[in-house]
Amino acid sequence: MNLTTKLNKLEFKNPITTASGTFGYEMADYLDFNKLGAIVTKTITKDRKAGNPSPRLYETEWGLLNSIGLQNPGVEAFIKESIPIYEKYQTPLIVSFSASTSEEFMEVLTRLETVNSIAGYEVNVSCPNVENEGIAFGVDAKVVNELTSKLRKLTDKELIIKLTPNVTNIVEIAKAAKEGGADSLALINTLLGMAIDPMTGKSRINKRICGYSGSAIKPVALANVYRVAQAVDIPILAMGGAENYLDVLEFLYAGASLVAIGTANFYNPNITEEIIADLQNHFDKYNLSVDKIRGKVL
Amino acid sequence: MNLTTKLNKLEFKNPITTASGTFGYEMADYLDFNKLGAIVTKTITKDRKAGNPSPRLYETEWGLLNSIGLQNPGVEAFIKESIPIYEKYQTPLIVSFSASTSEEFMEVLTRLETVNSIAGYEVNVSCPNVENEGIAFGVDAKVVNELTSKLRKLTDKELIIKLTPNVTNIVEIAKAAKEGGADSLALINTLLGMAIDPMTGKSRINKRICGYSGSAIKPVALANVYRVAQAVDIPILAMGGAENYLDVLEFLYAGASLVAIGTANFYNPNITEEIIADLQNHFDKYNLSVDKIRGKVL
Amino acid sequence: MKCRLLENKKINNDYYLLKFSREGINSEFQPGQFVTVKLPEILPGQRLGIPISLYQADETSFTLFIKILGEGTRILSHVEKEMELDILGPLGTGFTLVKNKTVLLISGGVGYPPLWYLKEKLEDCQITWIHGGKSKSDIFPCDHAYTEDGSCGEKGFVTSDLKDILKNQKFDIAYSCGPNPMLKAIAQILKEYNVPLEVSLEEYMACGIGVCYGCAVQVISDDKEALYKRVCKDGPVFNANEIVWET
Amino acid sequence: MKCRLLENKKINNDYYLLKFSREGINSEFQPGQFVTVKLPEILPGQRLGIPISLYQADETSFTLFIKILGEGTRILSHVEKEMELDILGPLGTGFTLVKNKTVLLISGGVGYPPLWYLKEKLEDCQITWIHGGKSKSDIFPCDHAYTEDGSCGEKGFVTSDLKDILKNQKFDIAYSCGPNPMLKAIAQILKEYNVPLEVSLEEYMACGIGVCYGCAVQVISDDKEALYKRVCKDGPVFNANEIVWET
Ligand SMILES: Cc1cc2nc3c(=O)[nH]c(=O)nc-3n(C[C@H](O)[C@H](O)[C@H](O)COP(=O)(O)OP(=O)(O)OC[C@H]3O[C@@H](n4cnc5c(N)ncnc54)[C@H](O)[C@@H]3O)c2cc1C
Ligand SMILES: Cc1cc2nc3c(=O)[nH]c(=O)nc-3n(C[C@H](O)[C@H](O)[C@H](O)COP(=O)(O)OP(=O)(O)OC[C@H]3O[C@@H](n4cnc5c(N)ncnc54)[C@H](O)[C@@H]3O)c2cc1C
Ligand SMILES: Cc1cc2nc3c(=O)[nH]c(=O)nc-3n(C[C@H](O)[C@H](O)[C@H](O)COP(=O)(O)O)c2cc1C
Ligand SMILES: Cc1cc2nc3c(=O)[nH]c(=O)nc-3n(C[C@H](O)[C@H](O)[C@H](O)COP(=O)(O)O)c2cc1C
Ligand code: FES
Ligand code: FES
Repeated sequence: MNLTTKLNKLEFKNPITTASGTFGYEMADYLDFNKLGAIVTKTITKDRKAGNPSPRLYETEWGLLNSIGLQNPGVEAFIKESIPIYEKYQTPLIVSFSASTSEEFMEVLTRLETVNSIAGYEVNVSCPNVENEGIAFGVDAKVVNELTSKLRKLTDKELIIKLTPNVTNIVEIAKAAKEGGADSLALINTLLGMAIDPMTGKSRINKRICGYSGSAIKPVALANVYRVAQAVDIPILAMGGAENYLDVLEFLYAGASLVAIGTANFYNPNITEEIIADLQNHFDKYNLSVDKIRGKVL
Repeated sequence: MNLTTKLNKLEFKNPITTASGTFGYEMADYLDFNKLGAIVTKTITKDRKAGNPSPRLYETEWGLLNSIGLQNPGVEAFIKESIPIYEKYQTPLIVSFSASTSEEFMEVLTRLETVNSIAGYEVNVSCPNVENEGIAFGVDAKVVNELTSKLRKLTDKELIIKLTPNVTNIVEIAKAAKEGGADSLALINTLLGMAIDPMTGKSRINKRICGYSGSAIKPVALANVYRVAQAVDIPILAMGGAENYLDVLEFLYAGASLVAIGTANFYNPNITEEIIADLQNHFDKYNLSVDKIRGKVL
Repeated sequence: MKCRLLENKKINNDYYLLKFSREGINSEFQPGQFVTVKLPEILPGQRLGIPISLYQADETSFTLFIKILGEGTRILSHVEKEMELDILGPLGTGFTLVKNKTVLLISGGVGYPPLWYLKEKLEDCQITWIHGGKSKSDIFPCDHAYTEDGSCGEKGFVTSDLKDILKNQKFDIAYSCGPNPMLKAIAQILKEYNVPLEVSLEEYMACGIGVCYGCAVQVISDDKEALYKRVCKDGPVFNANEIVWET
Repeated sequence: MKCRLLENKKINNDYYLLKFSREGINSEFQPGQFVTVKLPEILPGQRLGIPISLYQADETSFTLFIKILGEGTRILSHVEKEMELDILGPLGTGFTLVKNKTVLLISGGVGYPPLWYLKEKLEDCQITWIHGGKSKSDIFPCDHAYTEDGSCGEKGFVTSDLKDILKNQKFDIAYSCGPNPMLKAIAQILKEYNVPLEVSLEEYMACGIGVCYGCAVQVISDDKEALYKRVCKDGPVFNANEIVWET
């Protein structure tokens, strides 16, 4: 059986990709990028971002806390250093980017549009909007709608809006993104989390409130994917705690077209390749296809 | 060292209580209720509620999904059958109640006010508000504020508003509850979750979208408790994945005055007693008190 | 309660007998009651106790009869002698015990153990036991055995010849335990023949002691609203007439 | 990469030597580099690989020197011969290797292992090694030993007599590994005496291969914005002058 799947404008040889920020070309020694359905790169911004002070990481009982602060070299350095490396692979390249003003979002996209090898974009709207008291873009339907339409005008490529789960009504935000012209949606970004050393009272993470990911958040991710899939008819790139082919099947049944592996890459940098192989066996054994099960939860 | 702690109007001999819906008098064979700091009972409503069809439970990798649907015998039966049992214990009794209209909330409270042995109330605002398109009371600051003030007028006892984490800005809701006259806040209720059998595509839970609890949600609970404690100066009854004395210390450092044990009761019905003993040893060893560490995260 | 494993006896690749010391457990063990067993280690999705019916009990011990279904029961089947496991019980409401009656027992697969213990406790009764399963390895001592693949006893289901059996013999009461669809079919047939039936049900459980209301089974109610009972506390044994069988 | 444990040697209650087969690992092992070791089982909060420096390596094996700090290292200390563990490495950027120099090594506690391997690889160097720890069990072969409780060697810290040593002898280069406060103190003193210093740092890690940017250490930057490097990829060895030490 074949594993092919689609977003709105892009086709993929299998439904497995990498979650932004948990993948980089440094993994080439451990993973054959050509095996992946797609590559999603770490979020970049217009100028280089320093990121947050350490500690930036803490492994909780069942997940991972992170506070990277979008450290990245900026769009120019990314185009100069990273793009040529990814161009060596046939796998569709989806570039994640973010900004603190809609102006800046547009500037970054305009610059990325000059790079032909980019297949699509994942817009990370989970970061503070300086034009709106630093409240994240992604929590306000109107803001998401306006930003999406502005970006839509600048590109014909697959435009994926990545949603944050830290909202009252993710369906409303999803609809706003679609009406703004999004081709597809990515969800979920990390939950807000925290951990404290009970012996010292010290926060495990320098910035205290941080992002929570990994297996522990899978049920939350599934609930969000299912609710959005039921209400909005554009393809979904799902992520949130997926770490084996059974998890991937859950997300497909919930309504996802593509599934990104994030935190699990840290447990095993070859995991996406292994999941693709397991998925192939499963599809062959039960003669399934992504279309046959997508959104078909009973 | 003593373990005493307080909410606004109530004093407790230790900071350990039970999370609503995870405790019942049936546990008396396994647990000495007089050892608890407080007892919080399962949410009751005006009339009996049937609850949801099975399956209502599923244990995920790192937490628990539930969809009980507030099954309860109604306030009258509760007062007749449960209250007399709890009256046998010295432990302060906090009764959780809910409703689908503010009218009904008031009716239930009015009825409960006739029972002297009740020390305080935990108002569960996580359920659908029929006057507001079935959107949960707890997600709308204005609704929470109005409901709280209405209830405030009906009682002088400790009035605890229990918040849901499934909102964009829990701090805003917490402030609304305080301004409405809440003595204290309880958080967090369950996250929205889902699980699917990857082999059959069948939802693990009849109602599909359900409540997610247990160890997996602890980092989310800590983040919410910390953010609310920083912004709102009324006491917090915290819950969410606490299952040992170290978890309890985390919540105290984050800003909680009292910590409820929920899902962990299902792993061991005696766990609250064990946690209290461990906490006593810890406080003695390092000569701590709740006041010394509450909200003192570094 | 920590219970020490006295013996782990393999019956076949799927079924094991686990005999525990009942030291410290004073309440008596009733047929139809169950215990919940916690695994010795913390495993993903395996932290709740596993509900298992009583297969046997005496003054010093109680015995469980488990089928390997998934990871949890697989690990239980590997537990070694002298190991101590966290066990809660006996839990729930068991079967009604009768004397001097003609009794029909019908079990499917892992529904066998509770009926075995019941059989031991039925005094001076004339008992007929029908047992069925997928295949040979699911069959244990009984009067009429059925397997879906015909590898042992008759090929078919426990209900295949039930009506004939009922025509030829009058029963005062029947007890059954097995998958819900089987119980539902049996309930319908026994109703026709006016044989009172007690069934032992299974539901997903969290607390096992009646506090969480997670193990709901719908029962007949007079008012229009549905009524659910707790399998762990009000059951697992119910009068078949009470149950609203899922369609 | 699955690596087979060839030997597990207990040094004392806190320290163990784990020798693994390097079969399948072709890249050479540089002093200062590390590996990440995954535990053989899934444990709460213990799913990430544990970063451990190289203590020794040859054509057929590599050896780790671990101190039991928490649950993860405790389990590693119990791993038995012939067992296969998931290991990633060698990872990171190691020490600069010099020849015919007078070299100063300063280690604290579990900072000892990387310097041991470095020492082996330094050709024709005249080496002075200062090592310190809390107490006797933290002390291993060296030229000057210090313990906080005085139970072995001098009572005090590795920095206690450092200035005197530097006054009496000229060093071409120094290497150090240990807790950050110690490294910071050493860096300040060696700067006074114009001795170039390479330090091996520790940070909490997730990927261990430079992807997640979780293991950040602040380094000196020309523009006003802070600059962070990755301990796992750009390090763990850095030129001490580069580091912005936390105050
Ligand atoms: C009252 C009662 C009595 C039982 N008596 C026996 C017995 O005597 N012998 C025996 O072998 N089995 C018995 N079972 C079934 C046994 O509990 C399940 O086979 C076991 O939980 C499977 O766990 P697992 O980890 O091996 O499989 P899993 O793969 O975890 O689950 C397989 C199936 O077991 C059921 N199950 C899983 N967890 C639970 C839970 N917490 N509560 C209830 N059901 C669950 C679910 O339907 C699930 O689909 C009984 C169950 C109940 C409710
Ligand atoms: C580059 C590097 C080289 C190291 N070399 C050695 C060595 O040769 N021998 C040795 O005994 N130890 C070494 N360590 C330290 C070792 O990694 C920790 O002691 C170990 O992770 C503790 O894990 P634990 O589960 O036993 O303790 P835990 O209780 O889990 O953690 C104790 C402390 O270890 C640190 N730690 C925990 N998890 C991680 C992680 N994922 N990444 C980094 N630090 C973590 C944290 O500071 C934590 O407070 C090295 C660490 C690094 C970063
Ligand atoms: C260390 C780390 C860094 C991340 N960086 C980004 C990022 O730069 N941009 C982004 O959109 N999401 C980022 N994420 C979120 C992931 O892409 C993903 O949405 C989330 O982790 C849930 O998936 P998972 O549970 O499989 O990790 C990051 C996650 C982690 C753990
Ligand atoms: C089975 C179950 C039933 C619950 N019932 C209620 C309830 O009736 N009212 C309520 O306010 N919260 C209810 N909760 C939520 C808990 O009180 C608690 O807020 C939540 O589970 C988080 O705590 P925990 O992770 O320690 O379980 C229930 C939780 C579970 C698991
Ligand atoms: S399992 Fe909790 S009430 Fe039955
Ligand atoms: S641990 Fe991921 S970049 Fe260093």
